[in-house]
Amino acid sequence: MTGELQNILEINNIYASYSTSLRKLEFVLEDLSLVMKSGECLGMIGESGSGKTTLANLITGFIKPISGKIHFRGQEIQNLSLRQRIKQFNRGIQMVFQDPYDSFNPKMTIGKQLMEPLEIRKFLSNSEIEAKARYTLEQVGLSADYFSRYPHQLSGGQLQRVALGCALIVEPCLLIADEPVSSLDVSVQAQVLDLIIDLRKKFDFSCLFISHDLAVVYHLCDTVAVLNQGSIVEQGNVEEVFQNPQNVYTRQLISDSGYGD
Amino acid sequence: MQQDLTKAEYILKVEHLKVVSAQGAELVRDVSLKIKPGEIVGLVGESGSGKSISTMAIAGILPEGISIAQGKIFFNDRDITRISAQERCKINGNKIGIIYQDASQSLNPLIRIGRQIDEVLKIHTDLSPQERRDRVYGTMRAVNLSNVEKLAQRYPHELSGGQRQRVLIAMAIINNPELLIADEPTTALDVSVKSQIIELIKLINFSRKASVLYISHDFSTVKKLCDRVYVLYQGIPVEVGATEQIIKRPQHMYTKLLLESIPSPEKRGQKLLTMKARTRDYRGPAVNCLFAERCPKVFERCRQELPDMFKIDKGHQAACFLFDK
Amino acid sequence: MTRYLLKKAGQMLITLLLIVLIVFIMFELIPGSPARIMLGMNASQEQVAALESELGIHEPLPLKINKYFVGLLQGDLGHSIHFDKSVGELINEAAPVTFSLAMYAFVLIIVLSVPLALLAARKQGSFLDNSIRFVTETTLAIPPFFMAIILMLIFRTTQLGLSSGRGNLESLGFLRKFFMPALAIALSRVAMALEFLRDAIIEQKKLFYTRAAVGKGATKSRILFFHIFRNSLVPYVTALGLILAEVFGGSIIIEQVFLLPGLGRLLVTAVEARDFPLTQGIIILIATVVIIVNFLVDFINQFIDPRLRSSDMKSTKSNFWLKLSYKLKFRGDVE
Amino acid sequence: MVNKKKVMRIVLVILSLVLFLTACGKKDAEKDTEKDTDDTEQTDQGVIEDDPDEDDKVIEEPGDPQQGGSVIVGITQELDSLDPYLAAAAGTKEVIYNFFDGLVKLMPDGTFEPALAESFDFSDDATEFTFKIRTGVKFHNGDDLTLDDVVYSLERAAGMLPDSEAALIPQLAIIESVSADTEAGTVTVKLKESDADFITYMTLAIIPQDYTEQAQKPIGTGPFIFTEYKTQTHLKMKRNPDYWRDRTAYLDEVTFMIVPDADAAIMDLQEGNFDIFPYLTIDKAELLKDKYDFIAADSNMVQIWGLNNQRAPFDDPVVRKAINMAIDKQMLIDAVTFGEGRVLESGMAPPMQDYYNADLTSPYNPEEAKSMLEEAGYQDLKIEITVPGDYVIHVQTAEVLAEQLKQIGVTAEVKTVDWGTWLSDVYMGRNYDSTVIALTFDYVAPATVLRHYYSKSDNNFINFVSTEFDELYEAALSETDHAKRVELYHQMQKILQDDAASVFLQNPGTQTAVIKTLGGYTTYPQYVQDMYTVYFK
Amino acid sequence: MMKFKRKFKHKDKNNQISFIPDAQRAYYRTSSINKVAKLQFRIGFMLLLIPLILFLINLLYRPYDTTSMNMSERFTAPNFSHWFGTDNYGRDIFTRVMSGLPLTIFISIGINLIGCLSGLLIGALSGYYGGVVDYWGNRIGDALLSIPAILMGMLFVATFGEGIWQVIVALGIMFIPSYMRVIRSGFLEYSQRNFVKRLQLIGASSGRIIWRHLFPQIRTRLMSAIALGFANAILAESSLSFLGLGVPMSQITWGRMLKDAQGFLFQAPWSAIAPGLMIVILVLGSFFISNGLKQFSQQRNMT
Repeated sequence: MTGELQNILEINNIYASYSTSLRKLEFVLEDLSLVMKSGECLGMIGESGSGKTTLANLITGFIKPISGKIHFRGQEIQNLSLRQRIKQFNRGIQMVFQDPYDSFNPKMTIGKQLMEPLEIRKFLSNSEIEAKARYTLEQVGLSADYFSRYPHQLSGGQLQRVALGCALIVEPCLLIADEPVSSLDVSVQAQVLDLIIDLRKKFDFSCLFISHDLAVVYHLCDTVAVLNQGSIVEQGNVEEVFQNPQNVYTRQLISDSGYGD
Repeated sequence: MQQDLTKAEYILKVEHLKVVSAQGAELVRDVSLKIKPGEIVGLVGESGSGKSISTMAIAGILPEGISIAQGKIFFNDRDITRISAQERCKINGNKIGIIYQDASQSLNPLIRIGRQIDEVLKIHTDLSPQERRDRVYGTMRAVNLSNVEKLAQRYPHELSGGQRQRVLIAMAIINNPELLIADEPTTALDVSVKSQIIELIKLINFSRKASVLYISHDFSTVKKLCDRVYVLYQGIPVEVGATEQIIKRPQHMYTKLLLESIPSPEKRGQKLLTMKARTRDYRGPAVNCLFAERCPKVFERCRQELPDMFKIDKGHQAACFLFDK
Repeated sequence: MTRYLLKKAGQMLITLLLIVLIVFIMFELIPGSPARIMLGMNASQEQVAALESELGIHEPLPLKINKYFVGLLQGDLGHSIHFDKSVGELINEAAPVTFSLAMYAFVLIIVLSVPLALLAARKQGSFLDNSIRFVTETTLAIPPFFMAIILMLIFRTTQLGLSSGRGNLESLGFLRKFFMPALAIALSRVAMALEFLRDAIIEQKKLFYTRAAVGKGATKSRILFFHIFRNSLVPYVTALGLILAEVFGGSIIIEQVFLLPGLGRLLVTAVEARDFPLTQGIIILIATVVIIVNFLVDFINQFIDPRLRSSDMKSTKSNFWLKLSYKLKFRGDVE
Repeated sequence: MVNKKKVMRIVLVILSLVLFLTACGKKDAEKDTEKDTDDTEQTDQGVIEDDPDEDDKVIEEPGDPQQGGSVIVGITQELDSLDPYLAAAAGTKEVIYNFFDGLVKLMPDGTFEPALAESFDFSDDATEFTFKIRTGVKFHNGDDLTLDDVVYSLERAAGMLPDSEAALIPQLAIIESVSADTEAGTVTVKLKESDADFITYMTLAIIPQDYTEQAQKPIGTGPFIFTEYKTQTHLKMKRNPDYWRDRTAYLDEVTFMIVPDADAAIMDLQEGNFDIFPYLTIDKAELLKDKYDFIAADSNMVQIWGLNNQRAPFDDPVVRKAINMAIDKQMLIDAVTFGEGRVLESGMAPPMQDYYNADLTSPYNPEEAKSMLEEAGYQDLKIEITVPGDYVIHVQTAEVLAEQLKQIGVTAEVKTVDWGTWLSDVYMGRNYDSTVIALTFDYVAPATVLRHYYSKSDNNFINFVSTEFDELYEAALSETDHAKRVELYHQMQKILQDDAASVFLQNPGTQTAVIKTLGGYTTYPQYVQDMYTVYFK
Repeated sequence: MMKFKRKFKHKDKNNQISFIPDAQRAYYRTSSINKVAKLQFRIGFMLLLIPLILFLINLLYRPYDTTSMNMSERFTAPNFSHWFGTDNYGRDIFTRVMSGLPLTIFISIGINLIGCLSGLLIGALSGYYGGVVDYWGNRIGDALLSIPAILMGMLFVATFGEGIWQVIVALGIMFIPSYMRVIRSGFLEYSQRNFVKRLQLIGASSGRIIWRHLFPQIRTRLMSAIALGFANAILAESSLSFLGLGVPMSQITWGRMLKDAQGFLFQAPWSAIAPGLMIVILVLGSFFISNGLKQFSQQRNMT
């Protein structure tokens, strides 16, 4: 199925900036190119300020690039609005954010928030929606009684699971995970990482995993891209890159993290 | 001024510390720890383990509404829980230096860096402005800050995270404290800066002969830095030992599982861990082993009694009935 | 910095322009002809018509606006219909009263609010805190004019501040004469200033750097004055800026009660007499002062808080606005 | 437990506050009752003169007039233009009166005395008036009064100057020409039509020719010279040392303090900060009798409840008559002006001297009024009374009226509008049910009051139409014989009452507080504060 | 005793936990009850109850007619037959004060309804979308706010005349900017949170996000603002009435009564104090409720 399209995501020479005036243009992303194959899990490593989150926002469509092209499943999408994207792609892009508490409406139950994407899409009947939501909740490893709880009654790890469920319930092609485990404790982080590995087997999606933690990326991802000051300095198979980094910056990063040896 | 206090066997000795909130929640249940002069001691635990609160209790900066309910803290054999606020002011910043977790929140945003570092000197010494300035610049250079004259004129928000952390360290060490408390100083930093800060703390420990209490949730930095490690679980230390012992041969199930849950090259692509999730966040008094509900090797006694520290090896202790001989 | 100044100046101009337009449109809608009001009931129709055409009342609106702006650019605020005097001159006579009253009240607000806020914030939720807040909230709940009435009843036998426009604006006499009106204005505003400073101090107390200062070994008083108080000033100063607008509003009413010959009384006369040039002139003056003060507040705040000088001040500001709009009780002066 | 304690504290605070305030209140109450008793005695002794039939009252106190001294007079209206022809507010006119003299002067008894005119004469049909101008009179700026000044003054007031569009004084619009005879030293005024009241208008201030700053620094020939005016604050004047009469004013300096609200000035009065304060109500007098004497004066006001004769239900005379019968005017006066007013039966008031028809009476009979309405088929009548909110007296009157109307089953809604709106909607637009308003007269000219009922006048805002009245009105204008004129005006007033044109309410009286050391304060049928006669005892 | 002391000592400490890690924070949230907020709420209600009870008494038992005049009893000081004394027409002030509540409240509610609904619309749009709507909304708001409100009130009433509806509309318009700002800043704050992004990604329409997700977040603080606005509307109405621009003569509101009493302040101070006190009680009650609500919302915001 996914074999037809080799590259699920292709980013060519992207420039992005937050400043509106042309005179003081400062690029957050500069001449960035990236290719992501279908079905793979790409780890994106970068330190703070390197433009990781900007890239995520660019791909999901929250911001528009100044120049450059983004192809998603072969279609140019950089100029499509969020709504147009939803119309055009049955299975689109979803995202999981860093702070789990911030990604939920604090005044709505988990169940309702899980069901909402399906309600909006209106393909299913109400009972089907609820059944699917409950199924998804189960899939992310939470019992049914969480269905009627409010976000603040859940721990960070549990909420991050729900966040994964919310993203995956619409069966996206591509999941962008923006530092989903960096605010979690080690033991909880392990659970979420396990869950992602698990879900990748059950649901069919590619994953762009953004992190500053090399260990996590090494653990989870197939390929890795290293982002430094708005451009990709190195991209390749995880093991190759970690064992034999070509770029000076990458080398420094890996030795600092204690992964070199 | 230089009193010969190094005779004390332990520079810091905490005995049965218990910290409660206004609502009666036990944030720290029963922490005892000791630091010898010149030693770097790590305090490791996940969030909610009470490591930060213990540190604040030791440093005397507990927020309003949270107070020490029980226990003693000896600094150079003097119980600092019982001294007046004025006395306390003389110790803080002078004999005890503190490095905080979030440098951006720990600096007054409206005051220039130089003045903030200088404030410590102003409070504790009678040096002339000129002398103070020289010492501020000297210390700033000592923590690897460059271009210090200019930097001293900056405001905290104009600095990078690494620079801010260094400023905090400079502030903590400028009076050559005997004890340096570092509360997760690297958590908010990038990988490359992280290792530099670790090196810096090592250097300070070495060159200034300061003992260090290093608090972290991150075993990789603890491994690099500490001589001895306390592992904290829900406000109670569950395992103590030399770093080597803890990391290589963890005995308590909690430490074991925790170490296992850290991704490592060997475990790539595999499932990480089987530790059960915490079901609830219990804040009442501890009557049994708190880890019992998650422990894979739990047995009846665990649910009934609170285990003491049992000796395993030289300097290696664990609070688990498995070692009750 | 200059760009920021220019941008602010532009916004100020737009705001002023809008104000002028609003007043223009209102006056188009207000029934009643100034000529008829001026000439009274016994005047004849012809007389009224003659005066109306002299005043240019029936000219089309764009022409009037155009004329007005041309005059404004030359610094001419027009000629008062009711007083038969130039608006500038009238304002010149009345403004010192209002401005000194407002400043007096303003100083009283500061003098009252700072120590009270420090006391209240010393221990949040303490009896002292609660009672200070209760008393100031009560004064806030009293309509300013009722406050004036109460004060008058209380002080009716004394000589404080009672004469009607007599006397001068010299130091001591002024302080005595304007004490009661200024107090009436200040009392109903002090709660806002106090609340802001108190909240800010309490908030600063909760911030980590104040505890970091404890860790440095700083004494309580040092922390309070060197760290907390200074850092609480930004919201306080901003609140003061907006309170100033309120103080002007308050002085409009208080001038009526205490019969002070200020802008407020002039304005009421002007509106009643449909004296458009005078009304417009006073409104422009007050609005300009308020806008400039708020601009100054921005400026002072940037001086206090270096973070505001950098570009990413937007989020700080929006949060601040939330609190402000809460506290300012919807700018309680008509209130 | 905690809560209770806290609540208790707060309750205590509130209680103490309440106690404090009520304590204040009680003290006042006691004081007032004391004053009440005192007052009756005082009145018996006649300090507060309350004789409605005397118009002019001079405090008869022993003590010779002293030359010199300065007084402070409180006035309640904001001044408008100081130009005597442009000044429209009565409050301005009463002040600037002291700067000017007219050709004639109105005396307290309503007669006219020659002033700047040594003598005057007029033709039988009242179309030509001749004034012999006094010589040796100097303006404040030192210039002599010339015939040209008089001609200029009259022409300017009548709108006859080349650049003027309409008469500044509407009554003078009937002037056809003004001519000066230098030989005889006379000025002759020719009218377009006859107007027997014309002489009353000749109290018009005479101003120097071509002086352009009259509005800011008025110059006349009067007993006082303008010195300073600060908007909203005060107007100062000093004695004119070269006054043309046999004596100058007694006072050296007079300051008119502007206090927009008489009620609020009470505190100042209690401290004796004003020497003279007009327009007080009698209830205030009780608070101030220690320091002040009170002089009652009639106002130049005819307060009427104007019924729009063109609008239902007031187009039906039965309704108007019934309503007239339902109103207890004395009670109204008691309520609104504390009894200090006179019941009116027609559109004129006692200060109009013998033009006022004092013989008219109307019965107060609410039962009959009710049955009249029922017979005419009016049930549950709902009417609206529009009043200018700026005038408390009218608002209160309307309120009392509405209350009284309830007796006959009429519901009256009081609607307050501001003065500008009242003028444009009610007075000019005549778009209203009924209104309470006072018709004022600047001159003791009966026509100026009754013009409001003359159907051809644009001031006839009640839309009263009566051909009989119109004829009488026109006849009266050209009649020069005093007795005949009086008769004509009496007839007109009779018609107004018979037709129940409106409800004529009262001629409100006012009290002037004069500090006890002053004497000579004089009241006129016209609204002026004459400082010429005031002196320190 | 000890227990009591401890309880008292720590009663308002729950706000100071911002630095405590997540898990512990969750503990505080669920276990602690904001006592001060509740207390304020309760005091507020008790204060509001006073005029309400008076009004209810008035419905059942009315000692005098509200409008009938009795010249022989004018300016009677408070006594047993006239609890609050009588006014210049000899009308019983107690009766009038009792019956003044409904109109006072009606006007206040009307003003807030206009202010709140329009403010909600403009504030939501400008807070959520930003851009042009936001810019001009703010400019007009600035303009309205930099003129003292009393002045604008004067102009409005002069334009549209006196009357209950005019006062409601005029003051309602003056209240829009304040509401707009509260709502706008709330929307601005929440629209930057990630859950809005997440909703946009799953295809939720703007209307859905605004109404179903953002609005509930600001509901408590909006309620607090409304309580405040309610108090301010009463103050505003009384101020306008004081200048003689407010409610018509025939209607009884406390502001109107205060205005009428002003002329007789020295003869009959009680005629001013009774309605004034009622205003203060009502306004103070609303302030307390508003403060209580505000603290609830702040507490929730810590989530």
